[in-house]
Amino acid sequence: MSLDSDRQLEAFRRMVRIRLFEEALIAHNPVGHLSIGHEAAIVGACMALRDDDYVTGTHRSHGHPIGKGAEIGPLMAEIFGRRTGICKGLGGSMHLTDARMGLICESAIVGGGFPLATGAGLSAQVRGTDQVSLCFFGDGATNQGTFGESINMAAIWKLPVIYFCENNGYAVTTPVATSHGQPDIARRADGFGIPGVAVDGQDVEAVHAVVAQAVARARQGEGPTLIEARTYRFDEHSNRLAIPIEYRSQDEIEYHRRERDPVALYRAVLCERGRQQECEAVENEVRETIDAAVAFARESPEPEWADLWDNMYASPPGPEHARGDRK
Amino acid sequence: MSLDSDRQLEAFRRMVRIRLFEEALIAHNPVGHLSIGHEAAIVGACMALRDDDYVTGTHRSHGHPIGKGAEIGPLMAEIFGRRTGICKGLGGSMHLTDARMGLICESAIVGGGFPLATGAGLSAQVRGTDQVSLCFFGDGATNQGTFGESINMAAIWKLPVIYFCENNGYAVTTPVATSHGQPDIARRADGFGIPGVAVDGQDVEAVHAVVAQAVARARQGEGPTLIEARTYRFDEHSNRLAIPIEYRSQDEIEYHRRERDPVALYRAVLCERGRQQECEAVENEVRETIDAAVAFARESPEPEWADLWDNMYASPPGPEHARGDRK
Amino acid sequence: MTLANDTVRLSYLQAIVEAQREEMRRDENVILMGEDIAVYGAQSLFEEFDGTRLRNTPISENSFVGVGVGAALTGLRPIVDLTIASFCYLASDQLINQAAKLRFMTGGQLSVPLVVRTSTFYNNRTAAQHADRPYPLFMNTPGLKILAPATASDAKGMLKAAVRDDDPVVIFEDINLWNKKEDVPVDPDVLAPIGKALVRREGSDVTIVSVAGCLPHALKAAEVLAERGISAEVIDLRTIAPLDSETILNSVARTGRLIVADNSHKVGSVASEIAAMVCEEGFDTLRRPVRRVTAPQVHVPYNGTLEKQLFVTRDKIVSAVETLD
Amino acid sequence: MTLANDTVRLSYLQAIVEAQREEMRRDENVILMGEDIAVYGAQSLFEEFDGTRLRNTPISENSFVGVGVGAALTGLRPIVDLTIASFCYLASDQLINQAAKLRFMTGGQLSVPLVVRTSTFYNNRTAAQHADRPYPLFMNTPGLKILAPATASDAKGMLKAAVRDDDPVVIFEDINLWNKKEDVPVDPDVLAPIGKALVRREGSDVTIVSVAGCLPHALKAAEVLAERGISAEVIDLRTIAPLDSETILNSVARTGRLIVADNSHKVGSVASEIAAMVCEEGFDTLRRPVRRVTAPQVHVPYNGTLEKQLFVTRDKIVSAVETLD
Ligand SMILES: Cc1ncc(C[n+]2csc(CCOP(=O)(O)OP(=O)(O)O)c2C)c(N)n1
Ligand SMILES: Cc1ncc(C[n+]2csc(CCOP(=O)(O)OP(=O)(O)O)c2C)c(N)n1
Ligand SMILES: [Mg+2]
Ligand SMILES: [Mg+2]
Repeated sequence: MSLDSDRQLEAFRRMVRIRLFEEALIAHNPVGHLSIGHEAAIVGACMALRDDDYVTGTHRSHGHPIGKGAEIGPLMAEIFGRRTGICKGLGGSMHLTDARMGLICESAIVGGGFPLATGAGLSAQVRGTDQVSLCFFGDGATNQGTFGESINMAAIWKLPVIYFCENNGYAVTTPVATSHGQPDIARRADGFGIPGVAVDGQDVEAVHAVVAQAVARARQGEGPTLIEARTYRFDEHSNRLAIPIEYRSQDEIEYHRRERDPVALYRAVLCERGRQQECEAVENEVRETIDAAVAFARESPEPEWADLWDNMYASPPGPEHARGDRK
Repeated sequence: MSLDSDRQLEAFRRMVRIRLFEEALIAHNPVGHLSIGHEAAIVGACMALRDDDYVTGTHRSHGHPIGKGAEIGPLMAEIFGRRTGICKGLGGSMHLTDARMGLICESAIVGGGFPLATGAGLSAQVRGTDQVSLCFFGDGATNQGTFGESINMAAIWKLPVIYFCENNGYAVTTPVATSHGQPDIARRADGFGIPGVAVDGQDVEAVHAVVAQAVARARQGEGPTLIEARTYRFDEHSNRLAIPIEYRSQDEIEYHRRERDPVALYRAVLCERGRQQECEAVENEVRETIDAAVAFARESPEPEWADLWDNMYASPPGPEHARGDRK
Repeated sequence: MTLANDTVRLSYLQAIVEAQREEMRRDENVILMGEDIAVYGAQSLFEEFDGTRLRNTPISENSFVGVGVGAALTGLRPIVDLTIASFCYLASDQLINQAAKLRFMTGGQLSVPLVVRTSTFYNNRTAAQHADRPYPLFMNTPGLKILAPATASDAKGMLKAAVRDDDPVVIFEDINLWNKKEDVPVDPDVLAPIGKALVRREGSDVTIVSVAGCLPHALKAAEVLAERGISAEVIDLRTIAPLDSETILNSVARTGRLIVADNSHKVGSVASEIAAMVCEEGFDTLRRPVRRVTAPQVHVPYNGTLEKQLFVTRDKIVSAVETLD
Repeated sequence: MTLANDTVRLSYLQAIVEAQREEMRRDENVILMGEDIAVYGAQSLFEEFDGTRLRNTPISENSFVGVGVGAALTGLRPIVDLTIASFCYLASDQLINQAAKLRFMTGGQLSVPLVVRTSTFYNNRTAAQHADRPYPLFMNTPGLKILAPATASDAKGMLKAAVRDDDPVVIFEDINLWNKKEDVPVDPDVLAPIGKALVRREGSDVTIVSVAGCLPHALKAAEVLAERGISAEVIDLRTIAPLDSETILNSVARTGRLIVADNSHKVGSVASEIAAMVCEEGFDTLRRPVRRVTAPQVHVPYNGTLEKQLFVTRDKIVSAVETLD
């Protein structure tokens, strides 16, 4: 189940896309929770999925659709709040949900995605497809009640769900060590009778391997797996938030940037495999893609007043909806 | 930490009180969720507590105050809906809360007691007392998000809380086996880094021993323990509910009534220790207590319209409260 | 062979079970989930459908409602039975932050064809933690359709309409109506429309808007009033959101008087919303103060004698009308 | 030495921090808990108090609010910071089924001296899952006192009053006011009363009731109206529950016109409740329709240009008043 040569390059491409997408955001639109540092975890997980598999994500939402292979322009336009954005400018930075790629929700409510991903797994099971559903969540989210509730339901019904933790060690300013009765998140799986696996989240191929195994298990009807990818957030919790305290050391941050950069690590692996030129080509190509996306976003119009009303309901709205403030 | 001779008899007394209290209810007032079958679990746990320790309970609320040593009359009157009831007839069968005995809530919202018991533990810790807090809950309640959320908080803060599961195998009609990813509830403790212990819930001394150990741990600042007492509910989920399906066999019920009756089992133990006469005296005494309680309840008045308003707020209510419908 | 107008005598609860059966037959993407669903009427469905489409859930309200949302986003049309309305607070995050918002937040990429059933469990001696009538809680949130059928036919027809609707719908059933029998249409394609109130009795002197289970009391009140020479129009609200303002405003335009009967607590009730709406949009037609006949701002006590006194009755409606003269 | 009338210039958020500091000094049973509380203003408290009384909680809203309830039942007076109001749905079970009901359900044996702080986080480009103004949700429940201070002095004085109150209080702070500076009383025993609205500007032609953060807009609207010869009375509601009906009714009795400015969604809003109350109890004094100036019944979009258009502004209030002629 390891990545073949083409897919190795595709993994690298997606990682570079996440990195450059967010660097462009830092430069152009200082909004949002960045996934820089999480690229290997996200892409490793997504590379183990099919296009028609489901994904739910979090407030730190940019990486997931990129990792799943979504088109970049509409994602960028969304963060710029434009009508051409993937969510028409209504969802924004915390909610980059591209349904065409199987993303069904990026929940800014921490822990909100657990039930949704579980429901998508139930849906696949009831409809008799072999789709799986992968739930991205942070270490902090594991303390939300929905974590245990949902995993338990997936366990009893043997739903095809992969619960995938991007454990970056912190929830805003709160370390795992002071917010978790014990810090090994994968160890919580046993209480629900499902496998729990920890993996180096900075190693894209390692992540891919454990997720691929969980996906195979899920497709065969053997039920859910909990995976904890140990990763690190290189930037502040959100690049809009003022954090008045030092909750992690500069040394720690520097160490990770220097020694544990997932994009650099994978580039080194590929170069060792003699693929430096291919990597460079990918980097150039992604740079162009991102530049084009920024230009597209900038030139796009903002959504209109009527869009607010037109996106509320699928079925014809009642009279109250049509009247009054809609104008 | 084992029960001395006096306290053995007191344990038996409380068990008989629960049994006869509820038999009186069956005869006189067919309301409520009965604890018949759970007597050893409840009393064993409560005998390990001091009067000033806190307890939270559940919809199956009758046993807890009796186990904690509360006066019987006001409990009976409450179930009869009388103004002399412990909650003035406002709380009722699912909410027999006697604050004088440290009971702070019997939550009919399944799982609602986890945070409350945890908060009482926090309170003891902040105020620097050595009180502990014991949380009664059912097997079904462990699937409520508050279970993991609360235990985790108690674990990180080393709160003096004992999470005590009355595992009777069923939540209404739902067996543990089909509602829990794995059926050993005590095994969930490890995910939060706290001890988890299973115990024969029909053996009052065994229950007392494990709870006493957890209480000692808690008082010494070593944090919470999860205890799973394996018990059995002898009657229907609630003696008002029509259950249209057979979710457990008559054989199973008969087996427990015959072989696993906690009151009979403990009586046999005490008789073996040569205390038959004392047991009989206790039984007679309790019978009188219960009869007196029923008479007291019957003769008591119902609460009045003004009671509804007078029990809403502790601080002087605002104008809205005083006006209008209060009359 | 059944004819278009055939009816069968069913209780309100039986009508709900039939609605579920018919919709599950019609569309294999309809599933039913909830705690101990057999206890809440679904036991006969187990004879026809298996555990794939009938799911007894663990006691995990927020998550199993959210599982319903996730399933609805991905091709199913789940009916989630939240059994007792006082448990809805546990699930309100998934209802409000997810079900109600996801279509909007994805710019219309996704829909949430979810039905959440729940029952207002009052007048039943179960005390304050079981007896809420919390529909006002969800009224403030745009994105949810909220239904409160008051007859067996509507219980069936509205539940069926809800299952076929592409948006999240919350239905509040009233356990005080569970056993009320009625002739209910047999035709599995008879739906009761979402968003339409119904004039159950015509009248010219006063409009009584009845919310959810108040209907029998409102109709009885209208009879008493008729004997006293007052002609009351009774409107069965049926849908709490979106509110059918037109039907109410048209009636008040004729009667000039408005009573709203609603078993929720008075402050922030559906009655309040209707009063406000009429006071804003129909003020010039209003000749007397609006009267809200509701539960007062205290919790539901266990004691049954007191509990009964909290809720809407025929006589309370009659008295309220009589203050309008 | 500080004198009784001394003031200090503080922002709304600083005033909240000071209130917490003073109450924590005054009573050792006051504790503060919440997620990342340093980020929400409490960082300076860490210099004075330790981890015993300042608790950074895990992300477990329902439970840490419930932990606050349990602590309140047993001798503490916890302040629970629920940071952003859109997260309150997660905790609504503990707030509604436990905090609001426990005193009643125990027949008055126990009290719940709990304060829950939360902030309405709108006009901030955080989209629909962060931007709710959900105070109406808790208004329907008896048992909770609900505050919405609109000035720094009230933010301080009401939070302090809440801490000293023996019942559960939920305070909605408005992040759009966080940076507004004002002269705030220094005396640690100056409280702002719970349950009293305040006439912030007197007037005779129209009553504008302002809910929470609408106050600056209402006051500016009154200025514009004054220039146009319309004398507006501005009432700062301050307490959402219990509602100070008297102050509102007295004002409307003089002006005969009522506008309610409320940033929650229109349907089931606080504005609706006030309109209904006046239409019921002050109908005869009302000369024109009540107008609710609120957010419309759509979710909050991410796009900032559109988001701004949803909320109450000076001009919307002025226009609403002008329709009343
Ligand atoms: C229910 C809820 N509570 C609190 C927040 C505020 N908040 C946003 S992100 C965050 C931390 C999440 O930590 P983690 O799950 O580890 O994800 P990370 O940000 O580290 O990727 C918090 C507390 C929220 N968005 N939702
Ligand atoms: C939040 C909530 N959901 C559902 C119910 C309905 N209910 C009452 S008791 C019960 C089963 C509880 O099972 P368990 O925790 O095992 O306790 P037991 O009744 O077996 O003592 C259920 C589902 C409830 N009261 N509260
Ligand atoms: Mg994290
Ligand atoms: Mg049980």
